[in-house]
Amino acid sequence: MSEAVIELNNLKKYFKINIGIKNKKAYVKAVDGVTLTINKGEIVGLVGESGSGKTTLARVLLNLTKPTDSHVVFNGVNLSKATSKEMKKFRTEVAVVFQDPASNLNPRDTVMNSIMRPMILHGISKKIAKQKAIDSLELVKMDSRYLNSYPHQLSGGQLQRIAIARALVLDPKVMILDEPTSALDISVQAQILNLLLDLQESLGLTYLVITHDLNVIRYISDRVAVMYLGKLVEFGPTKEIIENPKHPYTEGLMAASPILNPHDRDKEKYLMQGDPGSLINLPTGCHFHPRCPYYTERCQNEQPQNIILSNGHQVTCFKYELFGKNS
Amino acid sequence: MSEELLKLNKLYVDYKVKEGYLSAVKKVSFSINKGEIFAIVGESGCGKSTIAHSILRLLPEHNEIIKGNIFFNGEDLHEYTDKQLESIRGREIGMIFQNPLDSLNPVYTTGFQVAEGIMLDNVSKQEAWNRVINLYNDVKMPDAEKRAKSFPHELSGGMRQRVMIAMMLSRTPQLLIADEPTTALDVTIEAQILNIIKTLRDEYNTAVMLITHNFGLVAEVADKVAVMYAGEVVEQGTVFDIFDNPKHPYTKLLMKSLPRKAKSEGRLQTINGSVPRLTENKPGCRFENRCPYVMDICKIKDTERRIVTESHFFNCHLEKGGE
Amino acid sequence: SDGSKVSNELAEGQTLIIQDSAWEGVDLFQVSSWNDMQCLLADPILEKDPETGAVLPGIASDSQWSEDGLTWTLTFPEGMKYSTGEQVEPEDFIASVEYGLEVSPYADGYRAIESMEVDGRNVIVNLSEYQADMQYNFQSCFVGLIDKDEIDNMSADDKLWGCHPYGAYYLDEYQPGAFAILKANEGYKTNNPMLKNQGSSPVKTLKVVFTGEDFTFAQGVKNGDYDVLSTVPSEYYDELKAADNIDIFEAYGAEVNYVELNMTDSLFQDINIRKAIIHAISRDNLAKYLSEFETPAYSLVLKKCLNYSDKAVDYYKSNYGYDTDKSKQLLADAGWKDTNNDGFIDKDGSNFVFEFNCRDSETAKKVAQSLQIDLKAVGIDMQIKTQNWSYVNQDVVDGNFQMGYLGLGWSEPFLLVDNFCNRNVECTNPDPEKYNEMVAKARKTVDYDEITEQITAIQKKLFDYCTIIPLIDNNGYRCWRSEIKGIVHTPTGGFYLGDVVTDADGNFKNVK
Amino acid sequence: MNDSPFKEFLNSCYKNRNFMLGFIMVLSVVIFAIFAKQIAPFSFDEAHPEDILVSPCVEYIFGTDNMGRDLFSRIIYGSRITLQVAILGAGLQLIFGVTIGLICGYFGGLADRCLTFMADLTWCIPGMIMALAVVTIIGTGLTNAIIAIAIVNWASYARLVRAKTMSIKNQAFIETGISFGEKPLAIMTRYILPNIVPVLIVTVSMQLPGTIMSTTTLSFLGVGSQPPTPDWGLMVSEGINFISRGPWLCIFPGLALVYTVFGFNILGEGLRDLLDPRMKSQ
Amino acid sequence: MRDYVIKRLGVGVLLLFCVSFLVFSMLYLMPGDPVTLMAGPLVKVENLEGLRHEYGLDRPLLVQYVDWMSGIIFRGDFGISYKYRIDVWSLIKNCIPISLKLTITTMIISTIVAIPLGLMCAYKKDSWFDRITVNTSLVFTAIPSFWLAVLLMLVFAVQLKWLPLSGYESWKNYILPITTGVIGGLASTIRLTKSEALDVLREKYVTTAYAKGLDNKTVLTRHVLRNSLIVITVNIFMSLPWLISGYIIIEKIFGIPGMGNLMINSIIQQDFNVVQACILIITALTIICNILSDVVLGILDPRIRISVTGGDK
Ligand SMILES: Nc1ncnc2c1ncn2[C@@H]1O[C@H](COP(=O)(O)OP(=O)(O)OP(=O)(O)O)[C@@H](O)[C@H]1O
Ligand SMILES: Nc1ncnc2c1ncn2[C@@H]1O[C@H](COP(=O)(O)OP(=O)(O)OP(=O)(O)O)[C@@H](O)[C@H]1O
Ligand SMILES: [Mg+2]
Ligand SMILES: [Mg+2]
Repeated sequence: MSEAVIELNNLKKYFKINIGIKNKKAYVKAVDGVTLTINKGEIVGLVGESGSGKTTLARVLLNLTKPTDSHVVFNGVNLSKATSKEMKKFRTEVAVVFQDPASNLNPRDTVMNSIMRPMILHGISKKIAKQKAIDSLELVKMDSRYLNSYPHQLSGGQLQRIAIARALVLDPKVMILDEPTSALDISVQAQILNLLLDLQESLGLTYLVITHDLNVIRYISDRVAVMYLGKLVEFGPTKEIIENPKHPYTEGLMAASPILNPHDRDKEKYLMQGDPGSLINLPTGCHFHPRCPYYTERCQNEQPQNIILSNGHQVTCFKYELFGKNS
Repeated sequence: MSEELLKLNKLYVDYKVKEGYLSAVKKVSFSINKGEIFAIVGESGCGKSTIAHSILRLLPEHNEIIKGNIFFNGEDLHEYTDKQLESIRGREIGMIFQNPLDSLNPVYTTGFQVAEGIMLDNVSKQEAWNRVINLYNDVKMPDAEKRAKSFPHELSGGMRQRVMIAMMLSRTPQLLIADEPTTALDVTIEAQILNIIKTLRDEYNTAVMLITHNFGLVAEVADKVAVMYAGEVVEQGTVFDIFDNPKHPYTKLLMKSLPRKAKSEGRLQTINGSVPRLTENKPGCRFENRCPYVMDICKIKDTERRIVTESHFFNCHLEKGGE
Repeated sequence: SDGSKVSNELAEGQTLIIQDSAWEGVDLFQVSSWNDMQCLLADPILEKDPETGAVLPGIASDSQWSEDGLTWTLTFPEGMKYSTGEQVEPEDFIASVEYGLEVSPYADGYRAIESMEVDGRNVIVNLSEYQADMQYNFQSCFVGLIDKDEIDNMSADDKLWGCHPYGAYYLDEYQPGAFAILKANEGYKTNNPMLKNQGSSPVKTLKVVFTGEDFTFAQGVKNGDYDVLSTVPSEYYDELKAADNIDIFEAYGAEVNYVELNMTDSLFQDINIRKAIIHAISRDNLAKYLSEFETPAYSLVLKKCLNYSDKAVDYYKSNYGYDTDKSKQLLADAGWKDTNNDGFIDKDGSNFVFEFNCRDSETAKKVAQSLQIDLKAVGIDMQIKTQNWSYVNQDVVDGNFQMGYLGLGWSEPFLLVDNFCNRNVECTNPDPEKYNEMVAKARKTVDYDEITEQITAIQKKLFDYCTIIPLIDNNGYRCWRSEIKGIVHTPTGGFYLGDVVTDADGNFKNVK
Repeated sequence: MNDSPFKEFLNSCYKNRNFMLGFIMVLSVVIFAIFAKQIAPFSFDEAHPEDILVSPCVEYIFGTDNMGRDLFSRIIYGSRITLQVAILGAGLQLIFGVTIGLICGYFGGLADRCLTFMADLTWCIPGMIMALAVVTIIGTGLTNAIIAIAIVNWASYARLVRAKTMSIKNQAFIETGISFGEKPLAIMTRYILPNIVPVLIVTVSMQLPGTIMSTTTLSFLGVGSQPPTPDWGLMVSEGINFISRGPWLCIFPGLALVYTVFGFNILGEGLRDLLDPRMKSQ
Repeated sequence: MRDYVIKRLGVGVLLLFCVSFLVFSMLYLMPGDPVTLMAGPLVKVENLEGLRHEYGLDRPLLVQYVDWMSGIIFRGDFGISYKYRIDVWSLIKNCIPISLKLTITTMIISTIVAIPLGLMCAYKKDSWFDRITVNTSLVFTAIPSFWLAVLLMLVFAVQLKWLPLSGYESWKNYILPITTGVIGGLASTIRLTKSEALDVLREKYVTTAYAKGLDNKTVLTRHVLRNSLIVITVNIFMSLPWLISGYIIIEKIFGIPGMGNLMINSIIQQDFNVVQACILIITALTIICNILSDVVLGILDPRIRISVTGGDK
């Protein structure tokens, strides 16, 4: 197997919140015991309903917020114990692009300044930085005449390219993309997706792509992780997850995912019932049990363990206990 | 089934803006038959909501100029007074919006807000309330009685959208305009809502004008589809016409840019360039700057309607569309 | 509130409305200030003839001094009643004076009293030594009578607003900071020969109003909202004098307004600098901005005071008069010259600039600005800082000032000279021991002219210190609506309502 | 689109009626202040003892006061005081408010709670009384009055900056900044501050009239500017005593104040229209 | 709700303590002391020490504070006024009704005038009515209340003699002060109503209400007015304590012995106990109004009843 870039073992991130005017203390278990490995050069997709903790996971990975429990291991280095030199290396090697193109760039900075800023911070001279900025714009297939524009003068697709260009200037090894296309039109989305794939291939990058669009995931990723209410419920190769989902939630998700072919519309489909729960009021036992068609009493009381099936396919459901081994 | 309910005839909508006029909708004509789900798709800003709002004269800022005709059951809504239009709204045509939280008044219970519409038909309070509970059951609202007494913020996004649907179907209108009804919702909830719309259409024979930018939705539920680009309808046909046999270069390219496959099967098609500003009302095809088949005439002359089949047409100077 | 209800019920035309500044209490011994209008509540033991200064009967019908000035006999006739109905007894006088010696801030004025005894309706007072200012104090409002029972049985706090001194009126209702309602004492009797009616007052109700701004008072008395203004705001003197429905009268003798220079301040350590400032001040310029109301002063003990002497004035005029050349010369000698031509003199690179700590009254501000102009003429930059008088007073007491503007209203010299250099000895008095010796000596002197001599000498000494500069003689004025007939008033502040003409209904307005 | 944003902004300024009117009014005050010496026929403290309380006439177009000073000249010079109040007042409040608001908003936690508490505290005490107390402690005078008003008013800026900081802090571009190694100080000054500048400009211009008004009120009460400073508030308070003999003493300084404050008001209104993002997006 | 109110009251009490301590130490910092004021200029300096001791003013700050505070808490005793020589509470007790009478009348009148105006401005945005109202109210805000008070006096009391110049006994006395107050406060209420109503008019649920088929009147009253009134009432409510201090100048000029006048005179004359007590009372009033307005808001606006605030742990 190829080498792991990012390793998470039972990672947790809880937020303390106050509920209501009574200020009752409670925890939001936004990331609750996620175990995940991202290998070099692969594209991992992360899907899940809104509020399931995807962005939080990304923020923990980026060390923007401290995990409540466990830690992120990057290239073998435990980030919670990293020296400032290691940290600096981490900062150059991992880059991020967020969902909303407009909020990705400082509205008061020119494109040029925005792109040059990381390089200047890491001690690259202005002249070289400028050249690199022009080069990186070229890389994302944009004209360098945009360098002196302000974000509000550009379209969403252009902004997203610039955000990607900036992420690239420090020659990162890993890119975390939090919903990079969901705010874009279809025609622009295709451009960005292609661009990302091209870059990955030519530069040998590793991606963690967060999205709720299963069609995008299917198109872009090698492996898919599915989150539900802070827990990783399934993780495995894309093809397998799309065609043969194991976890009942993944099953429902796949079924609900919009088809892009009207001829499939009359196929009998399994429609998942109920609303996604809220992280504030978590169900007992398996978080999914209130919506699960297969739930047993056990699901109500006990939390299922992560089960590793063949092919590195992970699933967190009692149904598969017989087939795999607990991690 | 093929009775014509709503017909737009050469509808133009111009917004008055700082620089002059913004032509948000240009020469749009189509018709919706009773009981059919008619989808309008297009990328953001292409004028979909504008069409929807101008039908019921609900454009918020009162800074628009509407030209053309809107026939509803053969009557020109354009000639209706505000008062007459009030009797159309809700009773003949219902309308639901993208974000169901914004669309409900936070200080009243959801049940009251639904009942409020029902009571316009001189229905007693009690009777209205009973109807509300029934409607809630119709839209598969769990725990209908309790939910009717809840305030909007106490409900989840999906439930709020159910309230909106119940509200707008409460007076059994003939047409339901749904402006991106599921964009703010998760896919699993989206599927549930779509299912409800479909069932209710079957039950009440309500026509639905579904506005969306999500081709997945269109493929899932629409009977007919109008594809819009920059204020114009570029192609219209049955859902199968559009997906299987797109004619207009824009539609064609768009279909190929949908992520329908995996990366191993090859890259997606892309459309270069960007949408033009719609400020000046100059003639010509609005897709001209991005079209791979562009000709000189495209820049100076408005497009022509090319009929493919009875139900399928597109607007282009190319007789056969992009091949 | 019930207060306003009561006052609404007050009959118009039968209630006299008086404006006054706020009171501190009705117990004349405990308070530190006692407005003239409060004399309606408490008569002094003796009155004084405004013309001759002679002693007139007050509560006491008779007053006799022994030759040596150490024994004093006062007579309290029968038939005078407090508003409580109790009769005035000689014992009350002893109790009152003893109480005063204990609590009054002005007890120094009769500190020499050694013992007192009752003899029939008389009280015999024995002094340890002669005290020149004592009789003045017994003619003033700070010594009156309170029933012995009240003195003995009420706590000091209760007495402050709850006791009943002997006077023509008693306090019926009081709203702090707003108003007081006074009712006539029906058992009142006076021996004051200035009044024809020596019994109870014909004006049965008074309302004394405390809140308001000067201009509302001035307008109000013209409009008829007020009947009497206890003090005429100086800015309105001319206006009210010109009004034909207003009678205006001089009300109290002497308020000297003066400037203190802080000799510990580095600028004013040099006596020649202080002298230069004194010579730069033109009282004639000052007079141009002032009304008839205020006149320039050249001495500290003013004309209307006891022991006034022209000699002090002459001395001042000839030694410390207006003389800019001299002033400039003195400054130049001390090294102050305008080297950078900015109009102000400077030394070691900084201008001659100081702060003038000034009360925030209109007259004071005018004075300050006039001084500013005068001083600018010799190149001194005087900055004005206005404050409520209490802060100015405080700053001077604390020595936290450069030049301060103060005023003292008292027509007897001892309290004045005590005050001038003793409020802040370090800052203003270079020679306190000698000075106090002179004062003490004068105080023990029996002969009036002799006292005057000594007081003049003390004043000259003060002038020579160059820390105290007399500026203004501030005349007080009082006014009332002309339609009210029969108010008895004295230029020294006496204000009596006993002779007011009323009709059968008790109306005093427009009575023929 | 190709226009420089600045030119575009100027253009829209030009079209905004409120802004232009306010701008002209404020500009005129500024001109009076700068050229006071040239415009005013007399100096502000030149007394004419022989011309006391002269009603408006050819020589003294606004009349004279109780020291025989030309009211017109005093009003002209007074514009300097008012502008000084405006600039110094706004500056002080901004410095206090922005620094504290930024730090508390960005770091949150204890400092933030202290700030909120302090702001609540100052909010509870009536402003004028607090200002009076502060002036009494630090001494009367115009500068001190300005400081007192700043002490009373900083909290509203701090609150605003804090709220804005907290909302901007969570935006993606900040997190991206941190993800490539920006330090907190740089985040605050390079990322957050520039983004709240427009709101600050609007707030300053909306609050300025209030600042002028409160400071003038302090002068009116006698604890601000000291005589013979031609502060308009002080002039009104001195004029009150001559209300029947010389009403002009009250009327003209008051009018000057109303003119200036209205100018700032309407300028602020115009600026808000120009800079408020919601208005702009339409 | 009950727990919430109790908690808020707790915080309020804490706040009160802090305010009281702040004010106490601030006044302590002030130059001078009340005894000099009490004594007057004629009393000899040596005699002051005794007084100072008698009033306990020579003790350390903290001791004085604790003493003063415990007086208030256990005996309802705010100390005595050095100027009026009377206990502070009986001084203030007369002022409160006067101030409340003034402020509440002002509040009611300006609300009654401003809300319809503001609503009309929002509904007819950019019409001439809107422009005139908004500009007039802008002019109003530019008028300093002290000047307006003087002008009104000049015209109505001095020149025309229609109304009394000062005093507070009859309703006539209140006309000018209230007019001054209303004119001063009108603009902000109009502006608030307008912007609030405009915000609501922009809301999607208003469009929904129209889409339901409701007529204009119903939408405006049931949906727009009701929703904007929430913020407006709460704001007006919360401004009550501010109004009291806003009346300082007006009370002073018109010679009305309310809280404002009392406070300003006391501060000028170093009557510290009175200042402290007044500030404490106004603070308490502010806190209570705040809590009340939260409660009212909670009742009027169901969204408030549940709210989640987060913090990074
Ligand atoms: N700083 C925070 N404090 C408290 N709660 C938080 C915080 N950040 C996130 N949460 C909560 O954590 C949960 C997960 O949030 P997160 O943003 O990670 O979800 P997501 O899967 O990215 O959702 P989406 O698809 O909507 O972006 C949510 O319920 C959110 O409210
Ligand atoms: N009130 C308005 N005034 C001026 N321009 C407007 C107004 N409303 C919409 N527009 C413009 O009209 C065009 C069409 O807007 P519309 O909202 O109809 O698009 P849409 O297709 O619904 O987009 P989306 O998918 O983002 O909802 C856009 O360019 C928009 O900016
Ligand atoms: Mg997210
Ligand atoms: Mg839309």
